[in-house]
Amino acid sequence: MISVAVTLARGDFSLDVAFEGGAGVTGLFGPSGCGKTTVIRLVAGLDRPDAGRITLGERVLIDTATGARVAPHRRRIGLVFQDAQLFPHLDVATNLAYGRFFTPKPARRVETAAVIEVLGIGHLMKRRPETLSGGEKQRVAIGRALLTSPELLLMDEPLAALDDRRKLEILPFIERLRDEFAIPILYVSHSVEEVARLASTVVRLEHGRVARIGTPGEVLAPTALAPSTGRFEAISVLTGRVTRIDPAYGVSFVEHPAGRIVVPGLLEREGAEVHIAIRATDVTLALGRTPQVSVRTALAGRVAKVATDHGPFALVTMELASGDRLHAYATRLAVDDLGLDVGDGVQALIKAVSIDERGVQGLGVVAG
Amino acid sequence: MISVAVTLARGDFSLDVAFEGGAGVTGLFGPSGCGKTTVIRLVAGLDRPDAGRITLGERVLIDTATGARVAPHRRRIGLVFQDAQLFPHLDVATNLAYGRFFTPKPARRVETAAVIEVLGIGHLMKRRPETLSGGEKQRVAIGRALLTSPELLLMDEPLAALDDRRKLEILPFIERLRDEFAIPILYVSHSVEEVARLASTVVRLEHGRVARIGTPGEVLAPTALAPSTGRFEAISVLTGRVTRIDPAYGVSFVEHPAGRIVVPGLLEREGAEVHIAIRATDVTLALGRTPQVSVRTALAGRVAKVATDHGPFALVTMELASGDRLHAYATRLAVDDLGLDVGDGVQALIKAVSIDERGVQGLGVVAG
Amino acid sequence: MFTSEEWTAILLSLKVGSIATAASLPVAIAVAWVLARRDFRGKSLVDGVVHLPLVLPPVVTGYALLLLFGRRGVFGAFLADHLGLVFSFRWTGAALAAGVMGFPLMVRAIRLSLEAIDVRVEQAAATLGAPPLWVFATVTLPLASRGIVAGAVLAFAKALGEFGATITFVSNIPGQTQTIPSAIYALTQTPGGEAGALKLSIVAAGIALAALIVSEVSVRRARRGAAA
Amino acid sequence: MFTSEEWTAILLSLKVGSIATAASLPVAIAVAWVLARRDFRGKSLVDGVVHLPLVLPPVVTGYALLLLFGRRGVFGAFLADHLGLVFSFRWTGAALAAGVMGFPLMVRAIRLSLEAIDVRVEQAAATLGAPPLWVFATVTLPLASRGIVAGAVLAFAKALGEFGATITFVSNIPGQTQTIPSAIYALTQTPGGEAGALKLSIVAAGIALAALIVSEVSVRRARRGAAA
Amino acid sequence: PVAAQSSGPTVFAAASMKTALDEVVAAWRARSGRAVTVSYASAGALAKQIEQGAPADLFISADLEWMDFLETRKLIRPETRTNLVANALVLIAPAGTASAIDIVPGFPLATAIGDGKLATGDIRSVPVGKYAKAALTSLGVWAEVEPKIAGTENVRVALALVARGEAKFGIVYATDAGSEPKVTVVGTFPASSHPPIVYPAAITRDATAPDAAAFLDFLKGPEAAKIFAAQGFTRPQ
Ligand SMILES: Nc1ncnc2c1ncn2[C@@H]1O[C@H](COP(=O)(O)OP(=O)(O)OP(=O)(O)O)[C@@H](O)[C@H]1O
Ligand SMILES: Nc1ncnc2c1ncn2[C@@H]1O[C@H](COP(=O)(O)OP(=O)(O)OP(=O)(O)O)[C@@H](O)[C@H]1O
Ligand SMILES: [Mg+2]
Ligand SMILES: [Mg+2]
Repeated sequence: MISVAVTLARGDFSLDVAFEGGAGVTGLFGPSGCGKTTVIRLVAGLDRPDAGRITLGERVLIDTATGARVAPHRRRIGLVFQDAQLFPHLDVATNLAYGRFFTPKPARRVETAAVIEVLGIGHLMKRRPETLSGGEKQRVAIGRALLTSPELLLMDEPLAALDDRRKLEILPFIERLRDEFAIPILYVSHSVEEVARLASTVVRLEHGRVARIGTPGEVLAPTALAPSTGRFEAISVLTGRVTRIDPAYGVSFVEHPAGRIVVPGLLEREGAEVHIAIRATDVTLALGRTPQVSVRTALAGRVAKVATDHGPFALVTMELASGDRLHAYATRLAVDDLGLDVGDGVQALIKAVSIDERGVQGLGVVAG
Repeated sequence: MISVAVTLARGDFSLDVAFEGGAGVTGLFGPSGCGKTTVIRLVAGLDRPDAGRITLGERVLIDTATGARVAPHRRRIGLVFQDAQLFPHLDVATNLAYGRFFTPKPARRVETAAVIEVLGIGHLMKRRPETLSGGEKQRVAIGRALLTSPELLLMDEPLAALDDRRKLEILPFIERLRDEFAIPILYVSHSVEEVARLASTVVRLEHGRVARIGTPGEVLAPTALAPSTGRFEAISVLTGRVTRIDPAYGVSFVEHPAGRIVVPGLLEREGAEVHIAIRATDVTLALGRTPQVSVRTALAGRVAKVATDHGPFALVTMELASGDRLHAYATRLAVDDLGLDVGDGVQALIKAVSIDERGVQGLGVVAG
Repeated sequence: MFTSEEWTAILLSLKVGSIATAASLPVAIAVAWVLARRDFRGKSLVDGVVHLPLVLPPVVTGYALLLLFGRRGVFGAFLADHLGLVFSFRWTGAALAAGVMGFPLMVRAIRLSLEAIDVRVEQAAATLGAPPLWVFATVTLPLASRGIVAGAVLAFAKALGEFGATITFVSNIPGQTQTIPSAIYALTQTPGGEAGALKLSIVAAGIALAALIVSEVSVRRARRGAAA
Repeated sequence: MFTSEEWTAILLSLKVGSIATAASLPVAIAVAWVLARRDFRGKSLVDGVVHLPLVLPPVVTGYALLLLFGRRGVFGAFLADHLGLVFSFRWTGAALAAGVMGFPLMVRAIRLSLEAIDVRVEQAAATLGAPPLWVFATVTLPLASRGIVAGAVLAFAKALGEFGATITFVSNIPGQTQTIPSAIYALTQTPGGEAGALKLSIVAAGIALAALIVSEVSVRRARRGAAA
Repeated sequence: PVAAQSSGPTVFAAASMKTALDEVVAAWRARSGRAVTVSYASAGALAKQIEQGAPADLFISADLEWMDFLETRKLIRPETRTNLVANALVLIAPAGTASAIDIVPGFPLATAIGDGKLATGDIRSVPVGKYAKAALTSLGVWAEVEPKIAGTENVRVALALVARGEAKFGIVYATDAGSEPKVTVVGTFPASSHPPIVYPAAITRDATAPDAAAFLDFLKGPEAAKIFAAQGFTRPQ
């Protein structure tokens, strides 16, 4: 459990944040320049807060009130820098191995071979960092941090330089770190899907202040009508239980009180509880009986709220049978055409193909 | 018109590419380490090919056969580096102004104020690069390159470090450079939407070779069933004509032979031809009459092909009335449930809200 | 406190040191740049020649200067006849000797700084249209400023202490070529001259310390300040 | 080709130069690190003291060494009595003089390289669990290797040319303290000694050139090679 | 290699004695089969080293001053002190540039130098310079000549300056002038015009080498005298 409560001033910028991160992934989310990297560096001990206290579990990492401070190398906190920061004089293999020496034997839980395999850097082992491409550097940096099997992992936009396919290969691995190895992670990303998939808590920073803390469903849900440019960031998170895994079709069925959700890929095991992130833009609303469409998931509920603004969009919030809320964006045109109003019974159609692997916990790369 | 035909060997990696870029944006697309940055550096003249020829319009930039070579500073080619590369000893304002001096007066077409405004860096002018956040650095780097009003602009993952909102603010500006100022752009990105929206030509690189060249519709369309992790990269591009702009609802109507497409936001002018990128994962297929759903766009056509594989997905290719092809991903489960087969008449439902501003030409930020 | 001869020596040392440093700086920058950035046959030899004044006993360097730049020397005669530039028995000769002796130190410091520069920043300047010389002036030089300042300080300090080559090349002529170290040397060769030598040594050390402090402050200010 | 006395001087110069360089390197690295990375009162003074051997005429430095490290000197007596380390009129004294004279050059070069290191790479090492000394040994030192090598070469070259301090401190005793430059000095005192002086100067230059080439190659190989 | 010579005496000798002394040492070695180690440096440096406990058995100075310096500090054995050789002070010019000059009180040296230079040892630190100053002073021309003096670090540099024609005249020892064909001696300073130019030798107080006295005797002996004479040295009065 990481607990942060610090202030720091730097020129015009001031940071004043307090939050706690649990056992899983805590997402740090917010616009460019809001202070994400600053927080990460404070937790790693690379900078000192003007005032405040950071604790990791029982350990006080820094407390300006008592003057207590643990040096960075004793914190056992791994850090993936936004800009790699590989050792330029060492080859990739030595970069990866650097921290291993300082990891107590019993704590060495992350296997080198698996990391190299997942990151796809096996062919780079003899190379110097200066000969690597941007994405290759970043992958090596991720590997280097993982291999110390840290007690907390800080990741600063680790996947930003990578293509989608590579991202989707690495994400399940990060989940394994979180679940199998129980390494808590503080994860900075601009990608809603990544955050929604990985994080159990999301901290939204703005101008050096915490704007919102909560589950991805709470923080990333559109509370008001977001500026239209932000509509892809709005998600709902539904929780259900896996009832059937169908290897023949390569899909899994998740039972939710409001209906059955079809998810692409084979979830880990039947009976497990899963969280599914659904973008508000991916939900289609249907009136009347379920139409004959290629969408296999239809959740029943009623319209709880319709928010409109000058923009083209309306944000429709549905209350599902379970009491869960599901958000859907539609054009105002559509809302008017359908005559949608609060209290109407509607069905939410959710395409399985639009459910991003990055948005479902415990879903590995779906075999092609 | 940029024309590249070069080879270069670097250790195990070899580059052997030939392509031409037109007046607009040419997208360079491909997995990490495939050679995108290498190509960009060759075009800028920062590295020399082992053999080959690069021309920009009439000008031969390099020709290893004749030994001709134009020095980088005479190429009038702007470059946004993957990792900013700001001048560490100069403040932001001086970084931005650096190239202006060398831009011939009549060529100075990009206004400083507009660039600073769009990039949101006005408050940083007096700062040194070392005090900037990752995203701030990248924005300054973009501004610095733009302000030279180059004859060709090379952008290497310029927006990767930025949050979605910021990206959506900067993209229209890049379009303005392309359209108003007629600056051709070679654009490296991992984002399909960005490439689809901006590029008229896409070059897909793999292992230092050109895997495919064509329009975004051609290159990003799934020709075969893509590995499922790549399904979000698959798009179709439809071309239509703006018939009505509805400021009240904040939407525009685009007429396509197969039906009317509702697009969020106000397109530039009625009568204009526009290209709309539609992700294969955003298309829902419907049988029978148009259902009562919140989707306002339904395009008629028939199933031309259904490709299935072991994975959960089927790629359904529709032939629209116009002869255009539209791709849709569905689960195999859905295809079997609906009994879809080649020759069946179907409707393609496309949610307006899922049409990304990044995927439509000429669409500014949609007012919230 | 000081005899007028001592004052003359102190002022002369300052003049010789400043001018030697200022005059050799551009040459040192050029040589350092070539050594840092270019590969060519005989590069090691050039590097070796640059280091010569360090390796040879100062007396030898002074003697070589005499052979080359004396009024009868190969270059000396030419410079005297065509440019009116006379070194022998003049303060200009002392400056030349000091400059030559400090040269390897200057070149090394500047070269180290040049080698530490990330060439991609220079490349960025080129893509913005800046011609090589402009890039050099506005990017390379400022980024190497630490090394340039360090080199200048080393050379200036060396000039304050240089003695063997100077006295061999231009002798010890009070008011013309008698710098602080020559004066100190003379005192050390006189029974009972220790006190005077100590006094002048303290002066030299004080001047060097002042130069050091000025250089540190200027580097620090350049890094904090806004633009170059 | 060489007289046995010349051979002795050449071998002694090599020994003195290598040992002076090797022995002062760790101290120079420590001092350079403190000057590059720490801020404290009196930092300028430390910096000034480091530069002293450059600023003072070598004769003064030699005399100071004689007073401090001579058999009757403050430290000299102590070291001789307690550690059995005698400097006066031994080759060890020549090495001490050479080391002291080369010290400011070494410190500067190393300091410049240390200042050019991006501390974030060191911070990365710390987040991987490496304690400060280990970071220093595996990251800082290798990244400063250019400066360390340059400093060592400068100091070694200086040792080859050092004369004034050495002859003042430990005299010019063949086989004991007569290094190449002292031998050259003696030759310049001899009518017709020029040829011999030239010969020895060429030897010194050759040794320095060899050291330079070795250093360049080692730096280049380190940069190309695999791991540190 | 030739390490163990330290068994023989260690001689600290003024550098200007090198040529002659090397020959004497060779002769001594041929005769006795024993080694002598000589350290050549400036007399001042050597005297201070002896003051600081240098392992010198014998000190040969280039002037009286530094020997007196040691004697007053009781660092030599006064009974062993002796003047080994003497030298004369001459005025030289580059070969073929000047005819003989009569060195008498008030002689027109300054006029002869014109806007050139007169090279000699540094008048404050180098013995030959001190003698030159004394001679010119006693001849009454010091004031006019002083501004034209180029003081060198040792006498050989002064000789070289004249030989190369950089300086119009020079004042050096007769021994040096004789060794350089590119200079001509245009006059010899009267011995009365300056303190006697003698090279004193003495055994140091802390001398340990058993041969030291024997070697000093050899230096004073006829074989050495022949060598000194061949180098142009004269016998001290
Ligand atoms: N010296 C070298 N030896 C071997 N391979 C090299 C060398 N230099 C570069 N490469 C390889 O060249 C390839 C192309 O690099 P480039 O930087 O162009 O990739 P990229 O497409 O820009 O990747 P990214 O998206 O990760 O930035 C990489 O696989 C890189 O490892
Ligand atoms: N010395 C300074 N003076 C003024 N402001 C500073 C200074 N150093 C940092 N800042 C500001 O602190 C803010 C936080 O920076 P930080 O690197 O934490 O941002 P970030 O959230 O990681 O952004 P990004 O997503 O762009 O990487 C930025 O706005 C930056 O400009
Ligand atoms: Mg950041
Ligand atoms: Mg790249």
